[in-house]
Amino acid sequence: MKYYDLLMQDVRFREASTACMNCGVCTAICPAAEFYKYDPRLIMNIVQSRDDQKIEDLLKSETIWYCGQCMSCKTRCPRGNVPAMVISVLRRFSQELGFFIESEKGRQQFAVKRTVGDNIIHTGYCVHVDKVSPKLHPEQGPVWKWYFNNAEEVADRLGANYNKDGAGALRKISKENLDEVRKIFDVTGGSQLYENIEQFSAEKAKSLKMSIDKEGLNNEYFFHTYIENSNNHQK
Amino acid sequence: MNNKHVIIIGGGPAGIEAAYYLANNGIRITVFEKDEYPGGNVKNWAKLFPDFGDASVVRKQITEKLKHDNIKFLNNTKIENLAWENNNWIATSGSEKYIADVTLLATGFEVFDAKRKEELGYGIYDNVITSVDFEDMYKTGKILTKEGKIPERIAFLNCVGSRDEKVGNHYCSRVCCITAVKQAIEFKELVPDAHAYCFYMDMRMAGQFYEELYRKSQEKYGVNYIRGRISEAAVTIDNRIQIKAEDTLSALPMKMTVDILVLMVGIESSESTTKICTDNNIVGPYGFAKSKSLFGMDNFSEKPGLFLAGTCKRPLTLPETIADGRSAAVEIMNYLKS
Amino acid sequence: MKNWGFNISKPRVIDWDTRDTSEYAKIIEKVPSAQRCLMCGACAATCSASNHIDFNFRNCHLKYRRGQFEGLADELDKCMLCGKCKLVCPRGVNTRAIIYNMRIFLNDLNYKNIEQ
Amino acid sequence: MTEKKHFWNEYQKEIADDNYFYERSCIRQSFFPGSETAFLNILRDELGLTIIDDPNQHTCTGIGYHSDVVPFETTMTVCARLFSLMTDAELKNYVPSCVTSFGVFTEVVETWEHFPEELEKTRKFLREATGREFKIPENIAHPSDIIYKYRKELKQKMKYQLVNCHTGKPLNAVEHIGCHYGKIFSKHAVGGAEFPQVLAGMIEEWGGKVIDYPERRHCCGFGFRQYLVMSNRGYSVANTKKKFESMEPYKPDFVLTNCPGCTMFMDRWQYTIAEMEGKTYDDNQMGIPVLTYEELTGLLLGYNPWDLGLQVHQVQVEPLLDKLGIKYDLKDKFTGKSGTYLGEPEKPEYLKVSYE
Amino acid sequence: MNFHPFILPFAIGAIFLFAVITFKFVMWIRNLDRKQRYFVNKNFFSIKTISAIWEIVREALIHRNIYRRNPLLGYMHMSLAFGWFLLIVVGKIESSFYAGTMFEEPWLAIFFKYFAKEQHEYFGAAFFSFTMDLLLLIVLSGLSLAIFKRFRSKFLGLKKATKHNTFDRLALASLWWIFPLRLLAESSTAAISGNGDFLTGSVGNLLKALPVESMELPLWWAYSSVLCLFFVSLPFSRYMHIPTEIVLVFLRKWGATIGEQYSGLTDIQINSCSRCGICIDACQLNFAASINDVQSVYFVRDTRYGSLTDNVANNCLMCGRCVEACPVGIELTLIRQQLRNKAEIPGKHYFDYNKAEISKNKSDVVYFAGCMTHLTPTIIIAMKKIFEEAGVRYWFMDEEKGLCCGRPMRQQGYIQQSKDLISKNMRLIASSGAKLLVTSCPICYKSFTDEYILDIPVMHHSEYLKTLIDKKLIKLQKSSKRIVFHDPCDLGRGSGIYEQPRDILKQIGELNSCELEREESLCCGGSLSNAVIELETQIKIRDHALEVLTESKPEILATACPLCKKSFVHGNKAKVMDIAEIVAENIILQNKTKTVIEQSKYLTKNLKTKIN
Repeated sequence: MKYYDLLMQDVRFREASTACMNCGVCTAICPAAEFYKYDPRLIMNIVQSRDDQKIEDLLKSETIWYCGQCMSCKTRCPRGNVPAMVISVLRRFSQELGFFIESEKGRQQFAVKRTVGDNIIHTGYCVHVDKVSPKLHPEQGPVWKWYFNNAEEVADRLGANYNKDGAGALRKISKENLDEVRKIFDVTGGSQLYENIEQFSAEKAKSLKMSIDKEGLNNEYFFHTYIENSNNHQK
Repeated sequence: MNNKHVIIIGGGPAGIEAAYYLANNGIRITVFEKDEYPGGNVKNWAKLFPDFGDASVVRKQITEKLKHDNIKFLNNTKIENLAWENNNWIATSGSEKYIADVTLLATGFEVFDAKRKEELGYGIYDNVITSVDFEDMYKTGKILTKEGKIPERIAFLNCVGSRDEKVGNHYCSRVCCITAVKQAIEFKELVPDAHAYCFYMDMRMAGQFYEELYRKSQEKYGVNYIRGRISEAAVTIDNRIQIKAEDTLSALPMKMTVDILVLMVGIESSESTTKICTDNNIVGPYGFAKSKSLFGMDNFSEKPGLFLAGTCKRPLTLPETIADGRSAAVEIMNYLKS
Repeated sequence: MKNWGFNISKPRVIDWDTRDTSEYAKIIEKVPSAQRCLMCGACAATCSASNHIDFNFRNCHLKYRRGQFEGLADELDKCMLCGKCKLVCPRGVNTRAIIYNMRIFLNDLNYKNIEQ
Repeated sequence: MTEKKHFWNEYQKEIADDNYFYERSCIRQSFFPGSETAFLNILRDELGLTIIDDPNQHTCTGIGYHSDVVPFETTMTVCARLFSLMTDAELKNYVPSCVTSFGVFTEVVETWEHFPEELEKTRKFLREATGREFKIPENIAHPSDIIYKYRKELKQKMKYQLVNCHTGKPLNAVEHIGCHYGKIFSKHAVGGAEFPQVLAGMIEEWGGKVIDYPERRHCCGFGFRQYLVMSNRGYSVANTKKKFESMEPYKPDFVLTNCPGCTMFMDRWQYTIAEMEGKTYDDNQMGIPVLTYEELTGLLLGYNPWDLGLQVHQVQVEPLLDKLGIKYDLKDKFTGKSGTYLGEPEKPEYLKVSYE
Repeated sequence: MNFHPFILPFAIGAIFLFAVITFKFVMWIRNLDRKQRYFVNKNFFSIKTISAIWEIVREALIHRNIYRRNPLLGYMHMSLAFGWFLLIVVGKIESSFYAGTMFEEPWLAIFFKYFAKEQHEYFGAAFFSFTMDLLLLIVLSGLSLAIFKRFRSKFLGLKKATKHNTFDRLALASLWWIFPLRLLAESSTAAISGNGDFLTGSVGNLLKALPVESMELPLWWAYSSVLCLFFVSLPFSRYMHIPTEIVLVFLRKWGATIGEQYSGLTDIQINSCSRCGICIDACQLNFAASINDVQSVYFVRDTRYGSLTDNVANNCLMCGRCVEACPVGIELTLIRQQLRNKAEIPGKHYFDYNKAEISKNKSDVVYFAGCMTHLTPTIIIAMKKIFEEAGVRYWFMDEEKGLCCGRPMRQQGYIQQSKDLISKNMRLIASSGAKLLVTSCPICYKSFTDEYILDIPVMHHSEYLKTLIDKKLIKLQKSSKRIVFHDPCDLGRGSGIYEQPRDILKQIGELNSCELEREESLCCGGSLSNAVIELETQIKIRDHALEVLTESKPEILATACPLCKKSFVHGNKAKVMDIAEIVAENIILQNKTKTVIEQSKYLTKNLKTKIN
């Protein structure tokens, strides 16, 4: 009952997990189930079986990383379960326990941390024009490239306050504010989670003999997690 | 006994059966029916499961029993209030007051309002209908889409308004599974070349010949049963219905376009049941009337002289309802004697 | 051509509007009892082969029903045709005949593919 | 099709009248900064309402939270800090620009309601980290809610209608609601989760026709970590493709969204699908324009399309502007703030663009 | 030279027949498989050849078997076959005497009466004349019976007659006309030249009323033409069985049997079928389930004419009742087996998943319960009890993760897969180092004995129990229970084990017999070999079998096959028990068995949870 108790510590898990009757309504409208080897109903089943081994396998599996967190399942479940939320909790513990590096999709958390995670701490934005480089985002297209290269001119024409003090879109977020955010991360366990991800990823990178710098994206392991695709996720 | 007066609220199968039995024993009965005609929900059905008996014949048999000297039948009379005053039951309808020694509550059920399950599009999309609509259509001898086309594909979805926390009904309505089987067969008999699909979570075939009928529907009529609950119905450009469910046996999502989607609506407590029970403090879960005890005291309420019969207590099939009316009559007889 | 780093995923959904149901009609013709299968899984539970490996007759039957033939022939090769499943079926479905006929039809399908 | 019954009237939510605290969206600011500007302008100039844009605000961490690198406790406390800014400004009505933020805030507030110990924990964390205190907002509304609320007032001021000026017929609009707007808590959505009325109400009020296509409620495919990591993007694009395949037969004139992410994805993925598979979902290979509701409102009010930021859409909006009868200056399109011409973007291989 | 053009049709027909038959025989014999050739070479010059000749005389000419079954039918066949044969032989001798040489014109004997018009005096002329007329009469009597049978087959004890195809009808019609025409032709000549004996002479006298002169030649022409027609249609009709059967008898006597693959012998057996339809009467599908278009006779016919359908090939219980009944001795089930064979995929390996562990401890006996026995766990419990009580060191080979014996695969025609299973099982059996293999399932038993190459003997548990009892390793108590024993197909007809189980049962209770037993015993309907019939049909077959078996109202219906037990256990008032269970129940316990009972309980529990 070890892992189940652990999951129960998360308030979201307590709220999101009631008895499942296997009707499949969640999977029916799940965008991830349509494109990945994924069935939220089965995840609910495993979790509610309270079987430690099965839950551990789940925490190490690819399957918990497929969810796109659209929350469609929440709307429909006739028993009030929220598979997406349960998955979020599973992901949290997978990262806390270091199980995420066991799966290809789990390892990507490193890439997410180095991009979005670090953006939050360093810029105060999850996503910022400057961080969406056309190199990492070919799908953004030529217009984006044009915008990216002329960011200040274009953004400011559209009323932004690009990288400048004061209010407005794309303003520079002041050091005081960033410090407060950072402190919140320290106090609430956010920084700890970042550290966890870094630490376990570093171990994995070592075992794969890949470089992994303290920071930034220009290292082998980042690109490995960002690009690696076994194409083994559909069937 | 002859001076005793029993009022029965609800002129459906349970109420009429009880009235008939009591009247035969020389008791004066007044039956109140809020609609114009007696017979309750039986009028919604064309044929009855599991033997495809003609519902109108059965309904006639039931309502014939009202023609009894001791029975006074008041239609279009809705009891707005029922109260225990001076050792009598007083029922109020408009300005009229009725005094009785005993009241039998036989207020029946209402079908679930499928509009509340918005994702299924009832009332929004033309070709999403309920099982009651299906019966109406079946009475005309044809099952057609809104456009008047003979459907090539029809889907039945069980548990609409039952076993659903989101609409507040945790219970199973018991009759919908077998109704779906019955209607699928009826449909296949009308349109043998069409495909009928039935979406279910469990097939609850807990009645005599239900399972046999289920099997027959598979073997003889080729009805497809898909385990999975439909999550969403949407309309396509040609006004057909696209449904999504998980084929839980394959553990894969599935989608299908059908001409008609039939929602097997569940049983809910009727408005009058909930109102009268709440007023008299005998309301049970989901607004149904609460009986004193399931075992032996099922026709008793917590109130003296207030008896319960039929689907005002819980979902019941028609034979069960009729038997329950008779059983309530026996209890009332005993009560009046003592 | 651009290096996108990904391809557009293909849907896994069973699309009943496009799937091939005619193949299953052949099975029903050969084994009419297939129609009354409840998918209870008693067959899969008793299976001698699934005692060894992850082989599930119910799934195979269902896949065939749903027109998902990919990889099914290889999957069915795991069956030893011992017939235990037939004896435990509560609906008296001739499961062994279903497997046998699926194998035959699937091989036909394969040959067809080779010709193309 | 017969006229649909409007059940969603029962699902009206409470939207504050005035005095809003505005919280900017990371994606909106980065990809469509003109929309946020337009929204503030519309509220202030057209409707004469008060809305505060606080310089001390920062991300709500929603994207990090949903891609699971930020713990829930952290997100709650970050949200609490944003609430404290609102509290400092003595406001009670919180308006997050982003749908994900909107979802996060509603989720956080609901959690605090159901689990008061979590609220206490958050207060403690915030105090410990920043010394701040906060009040829970009385009203959380998405900017699209506010536009919806004032759609009739705005209509009075509009110069254009959602009508094809050549044929006089209403324009076919696909509305796409961000998943986190209604799917998490349907009671917080105008019209509920299944038939959200927030955008449909605007379109219908302003003369357009809403298309009800089968995949209307399907997610655009963002999927947070599914888009953020390159190798997962196949999932993301496939979902958008599914939506476009489903809407194609209805021949929509444009797509309207209320979620920053959805706007961007439905725009960019059309380009990607076109380049990868040579397929567009309109007749003339130019794609279907995807607008934010702010952009649409601004356009109909007669704002300069290039001040609204329509030039940063990959799928060109000019065909739509032509249908609406809106005049535009192409020279102006690629001009920066300083008034200098910035040059044209490159042309995609398959998706047609025209810079003449 | 005795010649007339009317002999030409006959000559052409005869040459054609000879050529076709020769060609066919050569092809078939060339296509014999290695094993069959081996037997031919080995036994060609041996006493077996003589015994074959005797059998041919006995069966092909005299039809002793049919005679035993039905004297009238026997006479019919005999008169036609043996009578005709003698007509030819005696006629040949007669014509040789007439010509004074052995090398007279070959057709002389056939048309002797025409050419021997003048009353030549030759040795024994009167005797021959009489004999020939007598023989003709015998043949004609047989013929009239045959014609009668065509229309009233029940009279001759046949319930079902098979339908004829075009060649059959042609051959039959010409056969019917040969002898009447011969009679008429000879009689007309007799009327003209007066050379007839009692039959031809008297008929000739009658013919004198007609213009005999102008009739004579046309009749001889007709006789010759009909012969031609018969000869030409024969190789393509069922009457091909006449020459083919002769070859078959030789081959059988020499020891050639049907193997795994289709061979020349299969063709010979198929062509040896006279389509008498006896197999239809023997078939339970016919008399218990009213399916009467798939029986062996149709199977053989369709195979011969290349129109075999899936239904006919597969709708068979393979119970072997038709094989027992077949007067020609065609190995019908084995031929079916061959026709079911599927193409092999070179180099493909199946069942690699087998992770069954080889035996760790040395043991004396390997016990292989079989898949089906795992569905009747009481048999396993009984066997365990018996092993323990007898103090046998045994290894339960398929206790946890058994593989199928391979026979069901084989019966469905998957030879390669079957061999794969067999090799895997053989490895396991060898690993045990045991001296004996015991199995509880007759299907497995048949497979082990027929398909496996094992160093150790194989016993079905009924045989094994018999030896245990004989060696006094277990002691049984006698009860007064009335028992009927059902012979499982693969144990009885399949493997010839009839006595051992009966001996055991006699020691335990009162063994009653039933109407159809031993070779004639019925199939329980549960046969795995039939991939066509459904449960409803199986139940019909089962119920019919049960009716026969429980005629004497026994208390226990004993069988020795888990599949039969599983079939019979439903829908039956008598208690159905496997022989092992009966033995285990009536064992006189000596010591150590208590622990075993506990083990058995544990096992049942395990099995239950497994099944649940």
